[in-house]
Amino acid sequence: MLEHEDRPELRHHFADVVQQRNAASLGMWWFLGTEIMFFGGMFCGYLVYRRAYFPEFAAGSRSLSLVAGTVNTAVLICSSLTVALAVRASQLGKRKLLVNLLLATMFFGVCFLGIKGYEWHDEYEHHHAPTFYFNAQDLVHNNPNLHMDPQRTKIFFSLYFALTGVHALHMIVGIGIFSVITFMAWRGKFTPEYHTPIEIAGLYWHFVDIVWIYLFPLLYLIDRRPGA
Amino acid sequence: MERKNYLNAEYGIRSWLLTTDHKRIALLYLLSITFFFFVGGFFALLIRLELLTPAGDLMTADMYNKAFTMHGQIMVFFFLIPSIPAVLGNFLIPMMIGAKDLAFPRINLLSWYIYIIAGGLYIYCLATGGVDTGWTFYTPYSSLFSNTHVVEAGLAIFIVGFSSILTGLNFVVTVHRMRAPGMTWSRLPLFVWSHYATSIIMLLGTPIIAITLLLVVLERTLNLGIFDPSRGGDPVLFQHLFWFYSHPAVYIMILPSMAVISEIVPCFSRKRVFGYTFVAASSIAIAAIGFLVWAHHMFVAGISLYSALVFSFLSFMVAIPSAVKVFNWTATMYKGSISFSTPMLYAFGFIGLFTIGGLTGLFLATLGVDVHVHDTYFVIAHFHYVMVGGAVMGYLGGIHFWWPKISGRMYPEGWGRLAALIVFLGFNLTFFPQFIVGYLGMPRRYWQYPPEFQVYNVLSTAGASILAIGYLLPMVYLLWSLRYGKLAPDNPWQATGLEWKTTSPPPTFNFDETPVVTWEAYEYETMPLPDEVTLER
Amino acid sequence: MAEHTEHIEHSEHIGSSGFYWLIWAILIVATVLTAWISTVDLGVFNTVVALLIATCKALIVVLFFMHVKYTSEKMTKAVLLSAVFWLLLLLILSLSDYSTRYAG
Amino acid sequence: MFDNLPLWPTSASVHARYEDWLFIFLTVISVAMTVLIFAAVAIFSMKYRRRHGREAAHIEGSLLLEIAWSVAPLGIMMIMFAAGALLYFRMRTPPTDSDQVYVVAKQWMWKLQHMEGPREINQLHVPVGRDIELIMTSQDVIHSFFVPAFRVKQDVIPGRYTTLWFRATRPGTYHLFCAQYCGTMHSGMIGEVIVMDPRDYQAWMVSGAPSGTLAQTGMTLFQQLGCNTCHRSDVQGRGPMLNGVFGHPVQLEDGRVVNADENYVRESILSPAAKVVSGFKPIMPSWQGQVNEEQLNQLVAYIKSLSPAPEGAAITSGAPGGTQSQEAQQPK
Repeated sequence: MLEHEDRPELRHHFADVVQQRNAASLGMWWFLGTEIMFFGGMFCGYLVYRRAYFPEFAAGSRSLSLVAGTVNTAVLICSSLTVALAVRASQLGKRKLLVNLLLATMFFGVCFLGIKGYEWHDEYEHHHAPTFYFNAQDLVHNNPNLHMDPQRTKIFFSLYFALTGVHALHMIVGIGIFSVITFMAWRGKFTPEYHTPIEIAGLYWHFVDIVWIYLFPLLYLIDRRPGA
Repeated sequence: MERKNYLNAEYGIRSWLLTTDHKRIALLYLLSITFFFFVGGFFALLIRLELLTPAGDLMTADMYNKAFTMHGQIMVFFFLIPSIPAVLGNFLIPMMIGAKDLAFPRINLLSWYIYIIAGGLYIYCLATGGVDTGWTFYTPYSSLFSNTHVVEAGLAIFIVGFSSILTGLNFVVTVHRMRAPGMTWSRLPLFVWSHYATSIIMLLGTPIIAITLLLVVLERTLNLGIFDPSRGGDPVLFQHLFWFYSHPAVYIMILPSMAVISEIVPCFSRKRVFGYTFVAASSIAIAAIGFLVWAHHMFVAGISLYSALVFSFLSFMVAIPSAVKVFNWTATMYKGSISFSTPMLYAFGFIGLFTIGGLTGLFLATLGVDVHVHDTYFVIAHFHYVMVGGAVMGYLGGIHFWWPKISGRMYPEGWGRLAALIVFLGFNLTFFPQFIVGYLGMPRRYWQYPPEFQVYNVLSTAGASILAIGYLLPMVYLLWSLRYGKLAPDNPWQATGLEWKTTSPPPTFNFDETPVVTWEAYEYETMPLPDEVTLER
Repeated sequence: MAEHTEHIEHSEHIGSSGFYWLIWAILIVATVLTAWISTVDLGVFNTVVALLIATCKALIVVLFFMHVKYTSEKMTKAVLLSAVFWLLLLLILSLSDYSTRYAG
Repeated sequence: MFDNLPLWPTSASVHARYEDWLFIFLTVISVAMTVLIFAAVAIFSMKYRRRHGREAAHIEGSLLLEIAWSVAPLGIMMIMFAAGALLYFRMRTPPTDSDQVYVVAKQWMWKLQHMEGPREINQLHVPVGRDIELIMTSQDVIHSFFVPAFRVKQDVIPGRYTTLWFRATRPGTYHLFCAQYCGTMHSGMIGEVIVMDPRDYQAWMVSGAPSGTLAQTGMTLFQQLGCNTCHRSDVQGRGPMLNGVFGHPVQLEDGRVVNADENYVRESILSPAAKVVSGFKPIMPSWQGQVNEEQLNQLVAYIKSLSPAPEGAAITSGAPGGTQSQEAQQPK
């Protein structure tokens, strides 16, 4: 156990760095628990309405781009990989590798937001964004086999925009955190003994990835069976 | 020469606004929630004055609707929820477990700033015209019909939620990670146990109301359509999500108050708390079962018959741990050595009023009876018995109990007892008539009402004015005591908690030396009796 | 200062980079698989399979990328499980209303 | 003397009697418990008040006591639960042969339509001793129909029907309140329920000189709107024949089976494409915004009248969807 004087990162009220690191990690895990519930409210709405309005949800889901959704999932998985590798690089004390991996993570994050933004723009152009100009009459023509009320697809798109929007907000926050951490890493603030911020931020990033892992099938893959 | 303590360690506004000391942050919270308490109390007074006569004559209907809405929202979100946790919990939890501070001091400060930003936004909302949805924000009224500042109010409550989440996060991690050597879970003061349970509710419940209100705000601003019945949306879904948080939120308000009572009763009975394990476990049980009962607010809202049966059953279940607590406190007094100091008087008041509040809760859990009394003054009386009779009594008791520790001064005991008595009498006069007028059928949120209900409303208003005096008194004499009060010894009550083992007021890092705990909680048999002369002034 | 029984000395797990790449490959394959399988008619099982794959992916991320498999800290798992449990409470009890509203 | 100091609400329905007894039972238990706790606190604090030379006893607790005071209240509470649940079950299950009244709530007014034709605003005339079922909806926000003397209350929700039933037992005039906050004049959304002897009621009914029953009004509207061009009374219409549909299961085009209750009929008028009857095409336009809630009720009453069997079809469904589709059957 190291004394206070030896560890500049050790805050005064902790006895030692182990206690400090454990506190930070437990704090982040509880925060992620909170985040699960934060998305949970929308998932509850999703579940209730999907049960009630399945055809409307299926039609809305089919109007989303399967390719964009799949690519975005892959992009996020790549970013999770780079985060995991970044934590490893910090454990090994490889500063340059660490900085590069953090930059790669942010790059993937920006890519994700770019693709997402493109999709949103597309939906807005088609009047599928749940604003005052919402109109989903085209879904009726595109899905002749689905018996649905196009008015009610607005619920699907509302949930879609709310869920992906809140998720994107988390991505933006994540990118913000990572830019600070990248700067700190570049300045050589982290050592194999002290890299808690990277671990903590990594947990957050992985969590945001996991949310998307669920959003992808729940929003994009509701019913894509041919002929149905 | 005065000893260095957290109050005189540094001077200047900067040293307060940038402090990371949990005790100073607690005082910042104390000031801000007191401000909101009196703003909310002002609206309560307006409500009571309007209801003095059956006709709507004092103010317009819209003004009245805004008054009860803002009374509710301010009292719930800006006073009761942060009251005991953010003031007493913040001040005491680190000391009670022998830590120098909470686990995340800067996040603690951040949570106060978030509270202030939210509070500012709410005051802005109030100043620009206010909001009239009722504190419950029921859709579609809030999302499509109200012409008032729902967006600002919704966002303010959304933001203040994060303050509450961060406080809860800090408490949970602190209790897990920062306990002094020897401070095992079975030696934790019950105050800490209750706050631990409270924090879990804050962490797992608050995000739900945050997202729900955000959806309402988006429905108003961007025309999202999740609760819009004309698009197939279900307004009742909003109620499910709202009450998933807002019922457990009642336990956020009452559990910390129970925490205070669990400290006061053993101290002034000079006895160990009866059934420590059960009192501790009942806190956790309340937090857990409290999440399973929310739809008892919706028995007439159009939910399914079967789901109503399930929720009614579970609502009875949550009454058990609350009853266990009351029984244990009462049993603690058995063969004790009881003194009638001000905190103990508040504790008596709490036990009595919470018993009535809890028992009338059974009426609301009983399906057939709830159909009649739901949304009447019976409900108003019930939850005021719990939240004002319970939570606020506990808060005032706690403030008096720890005032010597917080301020380093004794409050005037005689005035303290008088105020406790006035609060108790005023409270009962205000709210007991509401049970009767509620059963007679007077609906809540009525600006004008049939004349046969007037007698009870006049009684209620009379009680409210007495209650107001009861609440103003402590503010006056506590402020007075800051300057003229007797200097407090380190442990005026000869209480057992670790917070009494340090000086009054405590030094910045609480203890000069990290304490090592070798004793069980509430070993009052080892403590001498407090010096009566100190207590009686 | 802190209680030592609770403080497991943190011997950190350092995974090999090859292993992380393997995890990544599995996740990518699972993503493509879930996209493809949604276009095959499995009846009601389309949703089940999609959620099953998503849960597997999430578990892999939690266990390996977020190091939950290697942590000796019991609280991490407890927090995670309780949050998921609470979410299920919300979903199940809400559905207890919606799924029986129509029953006679 | 007690005119200005009422202590107990009038009880004027069959529910009220049960509810009052239950309330008294709960009150007795609660008063007993309160007295117990208050007495214990008072006696302990007097008997064991601090005196010199007497020390507090050392007691840790008692497992037996803890179990006793957990289990005993639980037992009493289960009685409360069961009694309350039974009453609630009665309140939520309207008798099948009740007289029906349609209720439309709006800011800040109650509009009521009797099946026989008379319409009322903020007043409801009912005969004594008859089961009355209210079929209620709102055209704006959530309201709540509350008659304290009957001990009944039910939220009235936009976008779907909810029901409430009662049988008045005593003639008189009783308060009708809106119990769910609904905006500015929430407290002005009040009215009265006038309970009459059956003979007086008949007289009132006749004097109201209605232009026809609700179903007849509905039929006129049905023709005015041109519904009958597709929904013909023979099988050649482009829309399904409506005779004998109400109260029976309907096979849908996508394989689901739904029960044709009020909420289904309502949904089929407002969102016709959502549940298309097997063998037909989704060609019917939506009437959302074209017919108001009262007209909707007239149409529902008319379609109901086409099914002569006295089903009474208790409303069972609710938003969202109002479908009682078999859960397992997903659309193909």
